[in-house]
Amino acid sequence: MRKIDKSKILSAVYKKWEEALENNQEHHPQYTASHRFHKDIVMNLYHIQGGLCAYTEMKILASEYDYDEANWIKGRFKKGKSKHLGQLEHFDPKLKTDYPKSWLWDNLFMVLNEVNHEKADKPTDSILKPDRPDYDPYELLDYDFEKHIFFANIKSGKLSQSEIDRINKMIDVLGINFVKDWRKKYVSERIKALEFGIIPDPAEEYMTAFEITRRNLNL
Amino acid sequence: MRKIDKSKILSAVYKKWEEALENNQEHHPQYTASHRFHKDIVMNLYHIQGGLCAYTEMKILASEYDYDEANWIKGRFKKGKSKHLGQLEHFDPKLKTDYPKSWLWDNLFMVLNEVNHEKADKPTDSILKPDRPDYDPYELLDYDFEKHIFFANIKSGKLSQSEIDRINKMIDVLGINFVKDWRKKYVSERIKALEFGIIPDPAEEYMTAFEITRRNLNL
Amino acid sequence: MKVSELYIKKYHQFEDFTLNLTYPEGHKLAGQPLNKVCFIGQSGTGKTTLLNVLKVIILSIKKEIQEGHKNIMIGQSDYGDMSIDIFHKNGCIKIGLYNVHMRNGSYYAVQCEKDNIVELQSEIWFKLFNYPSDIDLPKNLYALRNKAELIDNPKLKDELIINFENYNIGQIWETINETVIEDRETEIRKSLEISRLLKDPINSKELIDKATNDFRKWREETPNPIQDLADNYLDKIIGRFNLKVKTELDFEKKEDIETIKIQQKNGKEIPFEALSTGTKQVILTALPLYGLKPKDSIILFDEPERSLYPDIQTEIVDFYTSMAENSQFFFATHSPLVAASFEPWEIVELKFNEETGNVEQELYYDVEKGRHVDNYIIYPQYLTYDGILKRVFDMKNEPNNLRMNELVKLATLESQLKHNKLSPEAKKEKFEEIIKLADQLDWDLK
Amino acid sequence: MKVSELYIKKYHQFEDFTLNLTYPEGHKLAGQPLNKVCFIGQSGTGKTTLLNVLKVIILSIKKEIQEGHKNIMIGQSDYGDMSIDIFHKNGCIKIGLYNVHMRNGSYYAVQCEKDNIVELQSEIWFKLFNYPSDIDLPKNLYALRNKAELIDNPKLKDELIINFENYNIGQIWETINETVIEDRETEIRKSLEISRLLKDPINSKELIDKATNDFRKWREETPNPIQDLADNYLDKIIGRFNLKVKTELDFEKKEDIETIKIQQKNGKEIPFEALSTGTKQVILTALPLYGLKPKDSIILFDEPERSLYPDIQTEIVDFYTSMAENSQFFFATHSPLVAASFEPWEIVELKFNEETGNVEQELYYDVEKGRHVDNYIIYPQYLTYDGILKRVFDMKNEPNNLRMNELVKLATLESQLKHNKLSPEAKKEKFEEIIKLADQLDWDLK
Repeated sequence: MRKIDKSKILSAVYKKWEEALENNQEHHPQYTASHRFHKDIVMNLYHIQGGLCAYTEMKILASEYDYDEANWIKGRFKKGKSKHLGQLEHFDPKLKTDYPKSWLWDNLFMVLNEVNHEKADKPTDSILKPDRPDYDPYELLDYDFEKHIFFANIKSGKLSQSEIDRINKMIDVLGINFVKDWRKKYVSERIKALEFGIIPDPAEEYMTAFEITRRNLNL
Repeated sequence: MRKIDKSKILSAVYKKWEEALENNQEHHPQYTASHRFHKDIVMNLYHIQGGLCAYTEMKILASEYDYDEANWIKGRFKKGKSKHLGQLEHFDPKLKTDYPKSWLWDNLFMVLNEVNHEKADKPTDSILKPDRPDYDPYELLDYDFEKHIFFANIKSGKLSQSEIDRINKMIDVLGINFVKDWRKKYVSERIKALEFGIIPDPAEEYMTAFEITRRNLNL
Repeated sequence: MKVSELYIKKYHQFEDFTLNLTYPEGHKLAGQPLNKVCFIGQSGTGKTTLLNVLKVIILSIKKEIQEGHKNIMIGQSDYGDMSIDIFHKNGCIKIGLYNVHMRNGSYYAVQCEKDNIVELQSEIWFKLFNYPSDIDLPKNLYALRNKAELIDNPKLKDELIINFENYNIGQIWETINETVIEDRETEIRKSLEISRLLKDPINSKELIDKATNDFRKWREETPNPIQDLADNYLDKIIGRFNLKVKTELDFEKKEDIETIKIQQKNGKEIPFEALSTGTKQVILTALPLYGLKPKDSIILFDEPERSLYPDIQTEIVDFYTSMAENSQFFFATHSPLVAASFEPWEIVELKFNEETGNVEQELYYDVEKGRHVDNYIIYPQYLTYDGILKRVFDMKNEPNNLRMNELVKLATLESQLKHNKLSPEAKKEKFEEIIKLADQLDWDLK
Repeated sequence: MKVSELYIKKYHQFEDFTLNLTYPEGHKLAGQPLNKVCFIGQSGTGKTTLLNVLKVIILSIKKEIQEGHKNIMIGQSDYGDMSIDIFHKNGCIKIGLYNVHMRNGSYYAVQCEKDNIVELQSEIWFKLFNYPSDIDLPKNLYALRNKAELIDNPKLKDELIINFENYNIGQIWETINETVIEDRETEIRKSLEISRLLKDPINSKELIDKATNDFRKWREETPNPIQDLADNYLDKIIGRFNLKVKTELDFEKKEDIETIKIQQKNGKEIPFEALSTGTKQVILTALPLYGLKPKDSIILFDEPERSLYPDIQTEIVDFYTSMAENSQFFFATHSPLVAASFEPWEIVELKFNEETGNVEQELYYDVEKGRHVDNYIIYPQYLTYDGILKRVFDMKNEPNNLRMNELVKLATLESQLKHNKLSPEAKKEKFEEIIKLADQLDWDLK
């Protein structure tokens, strides 16, 4: 799970609306995919996330032209529907279901459909929240290149047992290992190439898994 | 497939009988498991093979006491039935079915039931015959520690393409990779132990796979 | 109540055969009867026979209790002595069928360890559901309504034995349908009442408002049975087939009220007879559990995987068991995907003992160390598909022999790339060949 | 003859649907019809529908040829226009069922591309076998002999359509049995002749020797049908169930001649009604193929995996196809083990197109590169069980979610062993914990 910087706002009209709600301490309207700002949020997140799922780093939006900056006019997204495999996800499910803050920018990410579905309303722990300012995947996560799964980073020796348990729990909740079979194929082929002295093209998805493995293997 | 030295004869009565047939150029009697020398041969082979299948090195006779030298009296095996998973196998099937030489010592091995069954009457090539004087598994075979299969040794650079093909063909015929799942478990655990600096007990089966892997990994 | 032990003295391939059906030591339910059991084993090892033995004993107990007979020949005597331990709220009791020799002759009779069974009735009573493997799925449900047999449709809710060897499973549909039709009729009646009020200009706004509010209140307070059926049961599973239960009441002709309808997710209605075998099976087998809401019951299920695509097979056990409160399920299956739903101690694997010709249970724990959760070796829930097929179903090697030859080919290519001296172009070519073959083999390059 | 293409204009979820049923470019049989085809896909995608469409067209063609009708309503017209390309020794021809509008009304009729079908009879004729998924297995074969229906037992050998929706599959047993009984009767007659000779001291040694030699010669030259049935067909597969066909003629009472008997490998006879569902199914479905020896036939088989243990599922396709010369088999299955018997181009995977709601074929080759063996991506025969379930049956992840949590636990333990500073004892203990968990997960330590 890469670190995500959500400061780049293209859907400015939505953001202004959201900030007004927050400043006035108003309840948000109920969450629905037909809300006028829904697509604006989705595409702004895709722009920020580079078309990848926020948790698994799987490519879920095929074309990068779909989230090109040129598609926003006066703070609103103007292009038609895009083909993608994602859903707008509320990191903390309580902020969605009780809907006082269903449209809070900080709580929203684009993730793979199945990951959102499996996560459902399980409670979350912000120890693994990709846009937290001090979130560092290389400090918190390790990648097992045999099982192709992420797990809490023990090798640094910096994490306590309770932090390790919290991280492993969140890896499960966020479904970070759900894509392991796809990730396995992608990462292995690139690592194998490196081992044979072939330089692969830059990774387009699963870059954290690839990078941790590269470091672990000193390649 | 380990090298096998068949010179140690405990079932001397059988061997004398076999040599007489050969010297007089007589046809052998038809092969049957109820023949009076059948058990003598089986147990002599188990003694020589250390209770392992000649081709796969799987342990197919549980107790080494069963083939102890003390069980032979005056050149005949005297103990009762043993529990084992093997069958008496004719390396060259033609020498069995046409039965001029069904009881030829040189052509007989003890192997895992299923391996004998799968091999059936497929033609053989003595390039992989475990008792051939110049047979050297480390020269002819390599072991892939990821797939846990034997394949022709390419790394030495000594084998021609046609030899490589003949060896791979015989690996299939002799069913050497049939036991890969059992072998995988056994060999991996021992290699893993070595990697962690733990010295495992001496291997009781699959020693060739273990030894090639140990050398390949410089452990 | 639940069964905590099954014993067969001698019947077919079973001889002095005891099944411990409790949770092992170290389990939070240690000593209590298993909530679900899965029989697996090669054809002919007797999975269906065990389901039948349970059925026969339970049917006999029912007969004994209902008719109060003692020492009377019940069922076939070729079953021989057999018994079950019944775990109920006040303890555990052994009840069985035994050959009894008395002065006036021999009997095959129900006997209870120490008490009179009839007296135990209140403590041990329960329903039995039996789903055989060859359930007859009606081709068309609508036609049923006209059949004479429906006139005698028993009140299934009151029956203690729901045995689909005898019942036509389509009858259940009718039973559930009754509540659905009743709800629809009420909704139509109420709608007509309101429109009658509206039609007449004499009625005051207050009257109309009150009627409208009453109607809304009724709908809020009265759960719509079809909505419950859809949301809580069927849609969860038939969603996989791109289907859902039609919950809206579209009234165009009177037939629209008469039955539960299935539609595609895009809204297109599918007539029942056009549904696939698998879909029909899931719907028809789930309905009796949904409609009759078993409690403290024993449910026998032979081959639940029939006609189902693998994804549904992995969910079907959870689906069925979620529908019965405090009940005990016995499944018999050939499906590794069904077996993956069970804890190690819930699986009863049957195997031929080649020496005796009898069938024995293959134990999944280290017998020397004892029946404790820590000593179990095989965990179907932790395994991959390969693991289940190889470790639980004893499959040797891969589904097809061709794979092995291709693996040797791949190892050879890799070794050539590693050890042969190749030009950069030849290297790249060989590497692409490796990638392609590895992909065909689904082999992850490491 | 074989079918090389199937076309459906509009029927249920199929619209403008074409199946290419030939071997692809680059295959040694390129362009020729597939010898076997396997339909797979989620419930409701129409596997059984495709088998039915093939059946309906072929039955209609048969009717047309036999009765010489032209433009006559045949079967249900709701099938709409559909056709098959028939590949026969003199070429390939399209025959279909079409809605035909003529001056005197509309018809649903069999039509042939250019020729009169009746004239093509000799070139395109063949038998059709249809095995539906819900074949009714008789509980007891012996009882059949007395049933009235047997009086009208058609000469199955002469029938062109063997459709087990209509035929009782038990009847076939009787047909094969006739040859077995005949052989047994001959052997008994000949034995009695010899013993009559031996009984009378007047007969010369030469005469007795000659009769003995004649007897031996007869047995050598006349294949014993029961031995052939056992060695070449049934024993291969029922051996898995610890069973074999009884080949010795033990005559104790006249019933011993009357039927084929099944016994355990240790010699114990098993009455037919005591055989398991899976065993009965294999025996009863194989017998028609064995007894009628199909040639140039089309054989439809829905859910051949029913009631079979995984090991038999991997062999069942080879088993059936080995029994029919130059025939074309169409299977529909939910079993990954059955699917592993097929080459990539022999599999027809059906999928819902969520936008149109129609069903389409999922192509296993790179469409841009073309239908050539080199461009196929999915090779079911090369895959592990995991590979087939994930790549062919689109299963996501493992059969049970619990596995993932345990894998994270294992990775954590390994990392602790590697990176934490542990005493040699703690190291050994951690290592044993790892070995135990890895074993439960069937994870090979690398």
